[in-house]
Amino acid sequence: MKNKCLMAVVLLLVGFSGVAAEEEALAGDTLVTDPMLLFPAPVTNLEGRDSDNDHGHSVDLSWELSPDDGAGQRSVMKYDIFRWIPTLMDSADVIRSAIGVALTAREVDEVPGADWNDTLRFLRDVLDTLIVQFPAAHAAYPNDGEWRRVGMVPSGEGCFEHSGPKDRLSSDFLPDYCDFRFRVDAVTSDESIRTSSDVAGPIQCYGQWFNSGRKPVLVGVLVFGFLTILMVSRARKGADLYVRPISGIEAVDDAIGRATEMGRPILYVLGLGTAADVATIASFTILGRVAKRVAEYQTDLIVPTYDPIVMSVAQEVVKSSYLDAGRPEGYNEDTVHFVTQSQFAYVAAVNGIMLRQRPATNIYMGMFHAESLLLAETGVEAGSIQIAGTDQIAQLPFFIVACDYTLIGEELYAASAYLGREPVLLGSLKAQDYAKAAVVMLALLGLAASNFALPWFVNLFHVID
Amino acid sequence: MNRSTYIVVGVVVVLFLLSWILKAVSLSGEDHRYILHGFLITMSAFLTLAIFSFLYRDNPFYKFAEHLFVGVSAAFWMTQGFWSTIVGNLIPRLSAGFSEFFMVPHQPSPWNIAYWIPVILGILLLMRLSAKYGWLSRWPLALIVGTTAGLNFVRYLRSDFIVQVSSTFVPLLGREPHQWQGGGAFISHLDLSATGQLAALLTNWIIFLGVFCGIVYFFFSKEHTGVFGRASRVGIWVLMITFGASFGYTVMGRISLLVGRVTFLFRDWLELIS
Amino acid sequence: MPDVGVMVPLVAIFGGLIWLLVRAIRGREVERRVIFIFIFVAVATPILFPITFQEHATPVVKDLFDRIENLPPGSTILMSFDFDPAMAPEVQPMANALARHSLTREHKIVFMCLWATGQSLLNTTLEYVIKPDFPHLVDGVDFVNVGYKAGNEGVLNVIVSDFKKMFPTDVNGVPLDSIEIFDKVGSCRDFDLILTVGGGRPGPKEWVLFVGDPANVPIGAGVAAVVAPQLYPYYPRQVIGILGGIKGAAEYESELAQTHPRFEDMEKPGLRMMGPQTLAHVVIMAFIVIGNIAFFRGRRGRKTE
Amino acid sequence: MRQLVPLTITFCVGTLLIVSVFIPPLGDLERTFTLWFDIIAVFAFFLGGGNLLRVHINKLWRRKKDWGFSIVTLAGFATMLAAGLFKIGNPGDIATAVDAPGSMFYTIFDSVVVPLGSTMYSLLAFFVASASYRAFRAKNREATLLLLAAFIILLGRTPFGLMLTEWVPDSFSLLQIPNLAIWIMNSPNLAGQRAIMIGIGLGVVSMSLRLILGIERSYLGGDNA
Repeated sequence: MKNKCLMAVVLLLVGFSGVAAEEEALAGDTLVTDPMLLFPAPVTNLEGRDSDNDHGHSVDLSWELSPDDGAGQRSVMKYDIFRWIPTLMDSADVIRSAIGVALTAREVDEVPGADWNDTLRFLRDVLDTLIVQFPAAHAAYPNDGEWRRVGMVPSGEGCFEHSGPKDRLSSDFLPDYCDFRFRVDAVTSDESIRTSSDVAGPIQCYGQWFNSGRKPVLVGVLVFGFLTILMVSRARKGADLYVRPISGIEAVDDAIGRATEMGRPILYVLGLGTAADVATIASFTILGRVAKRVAEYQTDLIVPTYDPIVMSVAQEVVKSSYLDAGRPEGYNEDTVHFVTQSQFAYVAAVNGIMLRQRPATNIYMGMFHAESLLLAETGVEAGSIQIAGTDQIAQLPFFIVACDYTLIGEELYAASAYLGREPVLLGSLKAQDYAKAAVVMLALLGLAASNFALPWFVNLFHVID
Repeated sequence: MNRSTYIVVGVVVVLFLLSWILKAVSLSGEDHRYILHGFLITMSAFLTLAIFSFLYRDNPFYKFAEHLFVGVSAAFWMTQGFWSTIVGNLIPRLSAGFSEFFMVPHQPSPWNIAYWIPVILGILLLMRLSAKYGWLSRWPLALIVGTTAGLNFVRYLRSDFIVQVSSTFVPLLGREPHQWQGGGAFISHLDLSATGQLAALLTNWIIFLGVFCGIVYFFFSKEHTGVFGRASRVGIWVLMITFGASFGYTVMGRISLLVGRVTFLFRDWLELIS
Repeated sequence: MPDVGVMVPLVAIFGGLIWLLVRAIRGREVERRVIFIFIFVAVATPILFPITFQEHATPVVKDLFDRIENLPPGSTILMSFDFDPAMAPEVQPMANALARHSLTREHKIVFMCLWATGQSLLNTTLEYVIKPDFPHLVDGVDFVNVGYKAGNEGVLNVIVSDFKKMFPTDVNGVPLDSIEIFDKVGSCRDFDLILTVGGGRPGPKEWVLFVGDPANVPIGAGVAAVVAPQLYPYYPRQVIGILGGIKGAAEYESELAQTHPRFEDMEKPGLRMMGPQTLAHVVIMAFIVIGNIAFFRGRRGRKTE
Repeated sequence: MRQLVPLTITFCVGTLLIVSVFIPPLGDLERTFTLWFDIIAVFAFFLGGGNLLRVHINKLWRRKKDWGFSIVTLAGFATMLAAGLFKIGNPGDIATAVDAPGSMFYTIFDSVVVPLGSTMYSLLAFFVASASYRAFRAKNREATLLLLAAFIILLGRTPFGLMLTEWVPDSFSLLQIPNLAIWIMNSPNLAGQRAIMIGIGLGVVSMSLRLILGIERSYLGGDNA
């Protein structure tokens, strides 16, 4: 049945494709090389508004192209964007450069004993007073100011984003809540032959409280959050939740048994992640499980760590596992120890441990970088059973090749739910699967959309940064 | 240590001294600190060879290099952290006096008081050395985990998820989105040239089906049987090709690293090549 | 007597491989230390006695070569050094070859970097490649070095519409307005080609996203091998050609030497690096074959027992 | 109490940072929190350094196996720490970078840490070979695919790839090994990577949510510790 459905979808795609056929328009784009340049027609409908979804300090301008741009005389080469700037802003620039000089002087300390901090404080105060007057200065248009070029776009483009940093010490600082006025010149290949547009304004820029460009992300956050909470609460009520076996995790118990039989230790490597990396956090759960088993079987455990915070968490986890197993006296402070926070020195040390203490089982779970193969190949040399898991795509091939079992990406995160068998964790796993199903559906819809020229659907996923 | 080990160590020490002398002699013309530099190059070469000796088996030279590396690198990161984070970022915000001592520009701001929070949390972290108040060390941990959880939640949803999903929206009928030029054009492109239309279409189909089956493999809450199981099996195949290809592709970079080390030995140490 | 130096290790490697093959056919496995020795010899020999293999330019490389070759002399090219010393062995040979090629075709080059560490590497290229090879070219007339600006993608965002806003002067403090090359260059759109050499972030990908696409300027990229796969999807539309890793550099160098005989004797680090690479790859592939033979013979042996 | 406070902190901070993504004025929070993280991490160095000293002094004291090498570690640690903290031999005053060329810190870094690190890294060249020999065997269908993909890519990286298949006509140029290698990198490889990435993306999102909601609390250790 499912096969038939798929076939139907494919047939539909093929069948409708004729409708979507488009002919390429031939654009004859030839340049006019007329020495007799006339003044071009000005741009029209110049409009400006505050840029969306930002923290202010930015204005979007748009206009209709000059009739002589790409058509008519074809003489327009570019557009110059001008803004009316009150002279007060120049005074601010003078203060700014003074601040710059004072800052450099303080660093170099050319004048011994001079207290530059006081000077700086004074200059900053002056600058602040000036900035307060900016709105009034702009409102005084057209007195005490002049038009200055603030940007340029090539011909054929009808929009421009005029933005500046929000740092008031920067000379490009663009103040919020000031009445800006703009005009756009259509310029020919001869810079002096140009036509100005009507003045647009007043336009103010200001910050927004919501970034609507990130709506798709917000929808994702809400949908996913809702799914998880729903599934977790269903799981709490006792819904039966299945989890497929993950062979790498099943193998852990056997490997611990093997180590016990051989009377050799188990090496657990948490990788190079920090305590905040998701892979490391997933690894803590698995470490807890391993430590508990190890405590029960009275085998030795070695956990060399790379990050001091990871070390302290791992100590906590192992200690409480021994408590849970009812053998607090079996916990040894040296089980979890710090090596060094340098990638290859860490590898050198762990490799040394492998060859000297010959662990029966090596478990690598967490974030790994180039050291993955260095560790895993040495483990092979030492004759250990090896189980690995990482979310670093670039390192997965090496673990796959050199280890007996490998948890691939998401399997590592799922392992904690799988091991715990707690309904809450299983519930969130279920939510993850629903999200995956949604991905598949969306991908199918998106495919149809991109094949049948429905760009609006594809644009739904467009995230503006 | 048995007798043969002593002999080997003795020989290596003699070679080391010999190399130092020869290196210093060869540098003496151009470099006024030739004795020191002769030693440093010999030391680098010795450490390089000590690590390579690990390929044969574990031995005292490797142990020496390993232990030295651990000690020096641990201190390296600690001092780096001290100078860049504490002196570079924290002190300018907290204390004018210390800023002057370390000669870093003081950055006064009313918000600076917030920087006491990480300091306090940092001290709380050290509490774990105390048996009684060890539990306080969980607070900074909670802050760190909360921070990254919050950041990751949105970041991954956006870049790894939404963007990846939308880039799977590939045209299956023509090279460009909705540019299907009818059956005739398709048939006339029925060759397998690397830049041809058929190859491009094939690529798109494989990407789409590959992603689809790959995702099926990562379903955890459904048994992998029947059609579902077959798709998941195809998913594993796609993953295997991925892993094989990535492995093969990285070999080149790894060899380059070895070339670098061997070049160091031949050029900087032995001066066999220029 | 480099020939003897080359022949002896080569005979040793291939003789050894054949011996191992014979052993494998009898179902015997190879010890890993033996593999290590083979790899070491395969890498060390070509370093001591340079062996170069004939390289043919693949289409991705050839496309970029042809573009530079066919631009009318006097075209302006922007070249960005976006890498650090760690990446330099892999990508600097590309930068050198691209610069040589462009200058010999009499194009004007504007050099810049998005990485602070790129500045010194850029100087290396200017000092050791351009000065000796093109002594008649004048800094500020035939090429300009505008140096480094902090800001990563932000820099790109600005120069795509106004180059001089980000780089008012070159590294020597000469205003760009007084430099002839910049008479017709206002923004990145005015370059005839942009070459970006790098491998991290910001790098070629950012050039495509922030400059190539919005300004519709052709981009050629030289990248470290690790990042090259991420760039292939942009070829041939947004990126007209890619030199990927040492192999890309080697292909470009051999193409350059073939087309312009004056470069036959130039330093070819890319081709030289390919010697160890090729031998090591061959050795690894030989071991994969030997491993499979040993595996199947071993399995048959176990079955018959 | 011992669990509640940390869980509350995680919840509040996590939620705040999620919200900040959508609210431009809070855009700087991310940087602030990352800086805090760095500062806390420096305090953790005391834990790490303390532990390192403890382990090695212990080994030395009890004359455990290989105790002599612990002296090397301790000496290296002390020397480097002193060279870095006191900026021994630095050209210029206290404000110059700790790793300015000429300083003792830089010298040790350049002639000990760099050669050791890059040599350790270069061992990968050997291990890549031994791993390929051992693991790329056509044991079953999956292993065969792994082997074939790797072999084609390897072949495509050498001049022999082109030599072997140069005779293939241009209309079938996809089957020429260098092109085939690029094609494998671009399509099946890309598909596999993307599937893993989507999975990881979802996994991270889900795990983050579990952390914020306090469902996943393994990082806090047990209740009783």
